[in-house]
Amino acid sequence: MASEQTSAEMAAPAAIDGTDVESAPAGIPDEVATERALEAILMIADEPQSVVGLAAGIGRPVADVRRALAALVADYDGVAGTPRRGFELREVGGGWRLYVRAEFDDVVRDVVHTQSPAKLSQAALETLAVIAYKQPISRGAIASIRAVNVDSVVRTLLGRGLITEAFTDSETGAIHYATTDLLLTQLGINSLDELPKISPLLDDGSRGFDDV
Amino acid sequence: MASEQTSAEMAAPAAIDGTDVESAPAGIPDEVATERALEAILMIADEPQSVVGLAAGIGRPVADVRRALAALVADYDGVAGTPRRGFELREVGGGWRLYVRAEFDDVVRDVVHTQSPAKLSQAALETLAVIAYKQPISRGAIASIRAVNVDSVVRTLLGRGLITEAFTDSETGAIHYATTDLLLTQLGINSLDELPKISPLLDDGSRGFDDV
Amino acid sequence: MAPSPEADAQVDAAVASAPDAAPAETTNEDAQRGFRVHLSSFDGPFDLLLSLISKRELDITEIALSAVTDEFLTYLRGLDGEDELEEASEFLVVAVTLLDWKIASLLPQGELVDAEDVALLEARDLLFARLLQYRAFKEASAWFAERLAAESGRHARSVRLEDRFRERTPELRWTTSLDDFAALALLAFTPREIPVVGLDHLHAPLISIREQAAHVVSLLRRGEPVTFRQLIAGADQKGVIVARFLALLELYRHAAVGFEQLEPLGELTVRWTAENWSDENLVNLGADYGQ
Repeated sequence: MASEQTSAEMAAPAAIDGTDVESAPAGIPDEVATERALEAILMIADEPQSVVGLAAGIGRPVADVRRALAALVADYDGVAGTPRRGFELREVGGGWRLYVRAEFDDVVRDVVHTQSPAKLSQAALETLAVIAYKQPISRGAIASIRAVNVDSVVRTLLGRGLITEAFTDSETGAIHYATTDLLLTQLGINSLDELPKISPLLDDGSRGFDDV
Repeated sequence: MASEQTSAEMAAPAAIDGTDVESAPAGIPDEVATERALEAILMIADEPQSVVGLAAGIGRPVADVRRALAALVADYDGVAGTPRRGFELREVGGGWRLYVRAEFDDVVRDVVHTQSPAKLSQAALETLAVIAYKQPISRGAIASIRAVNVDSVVRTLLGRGLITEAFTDSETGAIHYATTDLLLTQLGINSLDELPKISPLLDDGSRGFDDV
Repeated sequence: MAPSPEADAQVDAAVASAPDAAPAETTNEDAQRGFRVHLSSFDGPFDLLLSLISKRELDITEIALSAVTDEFLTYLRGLDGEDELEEASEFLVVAVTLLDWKIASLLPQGELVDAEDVALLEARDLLFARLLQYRAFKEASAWFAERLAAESGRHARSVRLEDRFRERTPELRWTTSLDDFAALALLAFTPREIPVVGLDHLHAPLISIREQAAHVVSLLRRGEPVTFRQLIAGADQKGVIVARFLALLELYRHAAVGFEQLEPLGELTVRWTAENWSDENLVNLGADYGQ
């Protein structure tokens, strides 16, 4: 299905190239056309767009898409003499997405009324940290690290879509939890690798605590 | 809300109007700053924005906003050597909004087609259930029940025709949503009275969570 | 994986910076807002106490938790509202961890009465590692809080699909039955979070502090002093012990009980001291904990 779509769309950018060339005397290189097509898709995107998904969408090689995205970031950031736009392109939560540039967040806040959910409690934050660093992890294992019952907090995090049930241990029946891309998005990072490094601390101490 | 900010900033443009050149010590004329702020707002605006609304939002005179909008249209259209963007700024129904440029419609359609899931997500279903049982209900009220931001999910449900905007509270301006006949059809019932009775809040929430 | 030297170094660095110049992160609340402990074996900020314990420069067995608790309750009275809840939450989590540690380190477990017992030392090492871990995650959680707060102010483009694209959305496949739909509604309406900030991790939801307090009160009101050991006799879950401990703290806050411990680690005796106690007081007890 993806291949069919790709071949179908391979024609489109070519056609666009043609029209662009007509209107632009100097001729527009393919890579610029790629940037423009990416811009169009990002305009309707509701969530972060993966490079692979974008490449399939416009029928271009992944490497081209990566280059074009980098060029767009630089373009919007105004690093090469272009205006520094009121918006920016960010890689967050496993994909690319247009954001209002941070310095305009205040201006924008008065115009749109987004409903932000209540802040997470300290308990929820700490539990989230445990899951983020130790995933996949069972509720019993979280509880033994936190030294308290975490059922209701885990439910909160599930309800917020920040964690998900990764798998169920076939022997113990314990559900193991992992974090979601939504968490990455809400943290403003692109992958778990961007979490601060505290890993050396975390590999011991769980020994000997029953994974209830 | 915006009035305080507006009056505070209204002073600045008056002084600036004739003195664009002088007032750009950092090399950025205020006009350009207006364009950037408008860009930021337009980037996240769902509905076409009136010139007056935009002017109030960024605290600039209407005339400045008009000029800046015209400059942005030209900028995105690439008439003055700038790239012709994959999006465009159009005035539709008395307001300004960013749209995908027509020549990219095909690419975008295909992406929309491949990316839109045919089934509703769990989050969308739960939100729909909340609306079904509590209608008419505002987005804020849904968000507080679901403890998550529901803006995007509500948009999906609207787009699917499963809910509709019932009315707007004249005091708070909050839109209240209700379900449509399409939902009744999907559920195979004739009226909302046939929804199974649930007793909200009777459940202590521990059901289904007592494993591990 | 065993704790590496590198890990220790990192902990020490984190811990050592805590008492005075913690850079605006986790540890500052104790150190800067200043709950201080005054004991015969230690005098200084609570966080430093924890630091020393984790660095094993101070023996947990030297610390009378009840004395620390007394001081903390006194300290709390000087705070108001939100600060009080925050600090109480913080303190209780740590207190429960320490208590847990003490129980495992001190109480005879079967035949392991000898403190020199190798197995017991191992258990202490594990608990030690656990306290470190707890602190590490607590520090990480501050980063999470900061990032989440910063990002919640950001605005991503997320707008209604233009009509001309909407027609290309695949037709909806509806697979939810009427009963499933009602079940989803029930799930959605089920409260996910006990609406008390930050205290829901202090109890197992299935154990009510109020119920445990009622049990404790009924034992104490007979008039005879009762030891904590007696109070938790028959408790088959750790959660019950913790709930009774918390209930005692609450009762102490209501000036309904007094404590007596003749020597460090000695028997903790609880005495009923309320002058005019009505069972109505019990109704509100533990309300802070959502129970």
